[in-house]
Amino acid sequence: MANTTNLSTDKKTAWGGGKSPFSVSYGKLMMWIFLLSDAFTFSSLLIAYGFIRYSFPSPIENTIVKPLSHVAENFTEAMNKAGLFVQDHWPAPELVFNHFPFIHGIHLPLFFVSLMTFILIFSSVTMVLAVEAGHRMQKKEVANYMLLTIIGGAAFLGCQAWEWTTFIHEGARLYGNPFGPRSFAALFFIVTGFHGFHVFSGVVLNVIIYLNVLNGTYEKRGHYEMVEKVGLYWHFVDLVWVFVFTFFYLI
Amino acid sequence: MSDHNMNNHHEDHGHHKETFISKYIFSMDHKMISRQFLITGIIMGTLGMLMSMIFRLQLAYPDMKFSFLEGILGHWGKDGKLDPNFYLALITIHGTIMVFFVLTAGLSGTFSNLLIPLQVGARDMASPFMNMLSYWFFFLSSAVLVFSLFVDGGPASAGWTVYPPLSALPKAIPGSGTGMTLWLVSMILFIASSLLGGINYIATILNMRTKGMKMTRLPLTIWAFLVTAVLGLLSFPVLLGGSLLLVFDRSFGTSFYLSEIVAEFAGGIERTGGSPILFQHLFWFLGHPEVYIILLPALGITSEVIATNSRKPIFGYRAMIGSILAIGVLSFIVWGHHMFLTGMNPFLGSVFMLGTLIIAVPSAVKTFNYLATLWQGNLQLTPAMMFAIGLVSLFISGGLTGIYLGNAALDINLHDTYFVVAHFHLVMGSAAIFGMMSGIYHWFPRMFGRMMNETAGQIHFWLTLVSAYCVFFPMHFMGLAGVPRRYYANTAYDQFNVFIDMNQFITIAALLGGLAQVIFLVNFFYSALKGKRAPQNPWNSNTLEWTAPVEHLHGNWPGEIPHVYRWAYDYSKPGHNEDFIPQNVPDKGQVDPLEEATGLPEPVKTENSASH
Amino acid sequence: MKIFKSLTKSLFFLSILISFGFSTKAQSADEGKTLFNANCTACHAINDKIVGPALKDVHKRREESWLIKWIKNSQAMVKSGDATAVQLYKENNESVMTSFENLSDVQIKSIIAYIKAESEAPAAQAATATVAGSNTNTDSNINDYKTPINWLLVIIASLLIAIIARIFGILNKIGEIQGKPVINWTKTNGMLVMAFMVIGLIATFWEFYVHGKLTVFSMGAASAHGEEYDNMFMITLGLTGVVFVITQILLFWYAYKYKNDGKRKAMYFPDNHKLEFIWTIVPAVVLTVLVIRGLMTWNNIMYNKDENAREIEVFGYQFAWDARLAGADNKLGAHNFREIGKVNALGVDTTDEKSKDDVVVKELHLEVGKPVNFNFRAKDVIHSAYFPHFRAQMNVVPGLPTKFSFTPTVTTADMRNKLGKPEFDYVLLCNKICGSAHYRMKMVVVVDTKEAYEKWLASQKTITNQPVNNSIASK
Amino acid sequence: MEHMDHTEHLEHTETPADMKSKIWNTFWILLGLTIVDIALYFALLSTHSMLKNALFIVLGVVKAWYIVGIFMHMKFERKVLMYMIILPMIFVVFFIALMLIEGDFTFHLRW
Repeated sequence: MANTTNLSTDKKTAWGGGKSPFSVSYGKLMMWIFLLSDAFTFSSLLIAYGFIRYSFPSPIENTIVKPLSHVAENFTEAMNKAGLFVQDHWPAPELVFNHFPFIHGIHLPLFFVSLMTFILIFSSVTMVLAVEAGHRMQKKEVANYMLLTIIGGAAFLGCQAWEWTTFIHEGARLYGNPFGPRSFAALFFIVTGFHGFHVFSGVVLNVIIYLNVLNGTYEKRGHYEMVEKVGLYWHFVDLVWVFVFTFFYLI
Repeated sequence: MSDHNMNNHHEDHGHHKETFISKYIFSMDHKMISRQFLITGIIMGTLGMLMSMIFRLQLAYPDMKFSFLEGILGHWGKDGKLDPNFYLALITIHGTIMVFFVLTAGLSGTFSNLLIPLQVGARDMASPFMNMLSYWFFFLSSAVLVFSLFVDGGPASAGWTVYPPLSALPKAIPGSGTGMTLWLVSMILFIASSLLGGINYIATILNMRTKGMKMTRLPLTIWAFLVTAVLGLLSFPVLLGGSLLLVFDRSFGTSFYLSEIVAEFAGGIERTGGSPILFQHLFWFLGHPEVYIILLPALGITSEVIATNSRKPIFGYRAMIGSILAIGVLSFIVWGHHMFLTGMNPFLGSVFMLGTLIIAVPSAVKTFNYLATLWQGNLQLTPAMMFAIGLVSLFISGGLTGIYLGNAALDINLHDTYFVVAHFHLVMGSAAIFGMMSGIYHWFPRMFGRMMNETAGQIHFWLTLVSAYCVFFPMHFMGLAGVPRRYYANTAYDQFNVFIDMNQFITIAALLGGLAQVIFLVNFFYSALKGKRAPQNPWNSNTLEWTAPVEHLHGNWPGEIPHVYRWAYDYSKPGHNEDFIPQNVPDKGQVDPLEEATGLPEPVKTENSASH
Repeated sequence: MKIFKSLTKSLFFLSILISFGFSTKAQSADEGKTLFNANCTACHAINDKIVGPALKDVHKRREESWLIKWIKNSQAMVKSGDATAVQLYKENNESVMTSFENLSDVQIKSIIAYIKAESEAPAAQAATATVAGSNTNTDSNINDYKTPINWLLVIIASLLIAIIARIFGILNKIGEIQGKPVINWTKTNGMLVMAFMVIGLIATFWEFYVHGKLTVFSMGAASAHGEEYDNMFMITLGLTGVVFVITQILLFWYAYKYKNDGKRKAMYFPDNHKLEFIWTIVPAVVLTVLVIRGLMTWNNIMYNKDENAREIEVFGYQFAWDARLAGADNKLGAHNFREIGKVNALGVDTTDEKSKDDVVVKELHLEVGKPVNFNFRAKDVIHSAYFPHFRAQMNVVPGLPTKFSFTPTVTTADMRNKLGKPEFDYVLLCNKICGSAHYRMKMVVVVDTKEAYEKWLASQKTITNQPVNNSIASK
Repeated sequence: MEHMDHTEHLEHTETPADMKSKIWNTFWILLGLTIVDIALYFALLSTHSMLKNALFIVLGVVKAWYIVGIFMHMKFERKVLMYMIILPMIFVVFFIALMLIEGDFTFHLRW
């Protein structure tokens, strides 16, 4: 155990080697670095989105449909007829994403996606609470918060599945799009799909960690750093969603 | 085999039996992984070089039939004539192999793995398991690429830059079918490999240095590997995103990169709305840093080799670090100089031109610092040193032509001509190969515990240098005459056909260079198995790797990891008898870094040696 | 050799003439020749396989109706499962032949007639073949080199490996016995580096002298902005040349001078801030100058739109160029990519008023001194329109209408006189990898005087097949 | 995963004592910002201006800062780590800026 003792004594001093210039363990550092590079992957997709979006004329201004107003069943067709969905104009997102489960006939723009955002932010909170409980070595608290996080993640995935289904049901495909330029649908599928894939892997990781917590693996190890690392990943997924939300739905 | 436990019971490695598989195949030891990278790289390099020989023959003798081609290439070489489609496939795969598989994985993979733990004083990488995965992803990726050579329609043939629509439309050329798909698969695996590697390298360098190894005491090799790893980490993901979109364009009917393509040509679905330029931006955002991912490790190796063999400290250590960092940062904002004429906004052309020409400053600083290191030195002209000097020469020759190509205005007539081919083969191809060779000759004793044959090495060097210049220097003039690259033959143009003599000269020089590599290969494998046993520190070098025992040892040092008291370049320091002072030797009266830090006398030494 | 070449050429033309004389379809074959040269030569020749197969006697091998169908859309035939078509596709390594749906049956028949005429000129053909010992496109000379080289390569390679391995063994042994290396490489390398430096520098200058003459820079630019371009080039060449010579000499000189002689100790010289400062600042200043000049040149070239410029559209596709001149109104008619190949090859909307007087040509003529705006458009993949003599280049991207403008300043005739090469032509070539016949994708560019240009334009047909009216052309 | 767990767990920066309340505060801030986002969206429904886009992006960045700073603990780490993660994002910003210019240029070429 010689080296471990060394490390503990080195901690407060300023020598060059033997310890991180960042005061983080290499495991956390690796997670940070990975997230940095993953941020670039997402950026590349969002950059592709920005480029293509900017090479199209802006959405046509919508003066017909107000939020919460009643709309017909075949809303897309109506918009097509009204000239709001045309091939060479980017569609206004509020006209595309205006559904809510179990509610028909009402124009609810972006309500559902706001709910999704809320779910994801909330699961981030439970995650960070789990991390915090980990610092205090409260096994039970950690486990409970982890479970909540997993439920939040699963709920988000479920929402996304519903949104995709609706979107596809309305005729959106990778190669075609009733709302306007075909790139719109393709980019939507790619970006949210890639994000969804990250959420999915996050949920899987969370489940593994949750089981380990229940098993007492980290209790035995003496620290809950693994929870922290997965937590970093989970918050990153949340972070990406903030930008996906901003770029895809708001702008 | 967990890394951190090794700190404590590295000497117990006799207890758990290493099987053949865990030692040589799924090894987690960084030294073994570095050998795996090197040997895979050498095999891929040989393949890439053989390909270049085949298309060089075609370029030099466009009217001749070589019956052996039919034997090698089958229907691609019917009647001994190289098929034009396969010519494109060859240049594509040659480029891919050389850029990614040899000079990225083979060079930086090998030496990062070998040197990072040894030179910073760590038992192994931060995560040996990820390190092993990194190699196996690389292996898989090479296997996929090699496999793609045998599919119907041939391997990818859209050039190594795989610009869509050529690469996005399976019908565009034969190579855009399965071959292209496999190319993309291979690339995605490669990116995974390089990310796994890169994360590991950075974490190891930052977190696992031995005591006293300040960042400002790191050898320049490590600095170069650090910046290289960061570059790879930030740029490869962008290619990943780009490739992903390309996969969708190819296989799922999207049109991210396609616009105004008629349905008949695009597999039944009309494609419109995307932009081919977008891919080029995403590609070159990787592609340009990639050039430095290739070059920086070579420059790092050169710094170390030149300092050691000049018996002089590297001149301007801090300036060298500064220029590595500057090159690293600048490399991210200049990618557009590959795209001046692609239909990009000319204003962006101006922005990119500015950034590009600025890169010449740190490059010039590096060159002058090398020259200053040689000045008044005591040069040991070993093969490694000769290759390092050769690198500097090639770096100058190839770097200067970069000033033409980085200038948007001049690029108008030089874009995609042989001038470009000459430029990048000198500055990034040959120079990086020279760096790799220099590294192999220098660290061979460390890798295999044996010495390489010097005479063979020197012959290898001279033949390689002469052939590199004979092959690539004349190409500038072809470029200035407007001969485009990637032409199967120049026979359709009278004004290009005058270069047929030059093309023959180049091909003969290339064959000579190829033969020189045979000398190297024989020397390498012969020495690895039967070479003379290497002494502990054959080049009287200062760095830590020469303090570790020659034998393969998982954990690198049998006892405690040496502590570091000085920078890596105390060569010929006045007041010392020896002309080198290893990093782990304290000056008279210099306290141990541990003591310096804690104010306690070192307690560990006795405990550590007693504990086993 | 030159004599042979010209002799070959004249014999070849003679043979064509003779065959025409005896052909009943001379007129048709004549039109076919034009069409053949315009559409087919990128990938096909009569006697040689280039990208596509040799076309000699193709009329005997296939039905005419099959050929017409094939030429119009070969992929459709492959898909429909036509056995011959599938086999042909496989045999040619699945290269897709360009579809020519815009060629009429009559036109295709005339091409076939031309091929027939060419194939049936046996005597002259044979003569060509025998004379053309050095010609590039014939079969007979090819086997001469074949066998020895193959075997030689294999033998040399295997011998070399064996010899090298042997030599290592022996040298190692000798070295061990003597206790010192057989060759003193420090000394040898010292001599070699100097030799390399001197020979290398001489070779560099020799290269400039000999091959410099072959570059486009030695002929001078043929466009208005070309002079500025060449100036920029020469400034860069001068600067980099000086740096090149100095640094290479220093490098090799140091390698020679400071090689280990066993007596000296190296100088401990870790840094010198003044020196480092100097060689950071000097390159920075020099590069600033280059950047500023470069930016000026770049902006002058890229933003030189001229109101009176002639509008020309260059349309690239695998593997040829078409050019569309705007006609009298100097406005290009609308086009739609969905129409490509249906009415005309370029997808031009013929109902558009502006396109009524547009002219599509396979050989581009420009008027000297008259600025030209090139509008580039591609059908399938990225091409690059490269005019080396005009210092002009721009990628031709599908779905992205790119532009480049320049003013030609030297007529073809003048350039021929200047170079003393009567067969010289300006070319537009493809400079971006686009497929198997990429290396043959070219268009001849002719720079005419005003009169000659107008005469040429008047002889062209508009896209709606009306001959260009003289009064329009002269405007 | 196992290999990653042998960390020198002693090396981490201190967490503030009132972390729990900080977390909940952050949650309310994020929620508020999201609501502001949506409210703004409807307030500016039929306008398309750079200003509106900039507003949303600024709001997004603020949200991101709270997530990274509090949830991901960045605020309490050493400054060096912060710079290491944030400075490279400059390249992304540069890339985005150039690509928007480029997209706009493409737009002008086509339309």
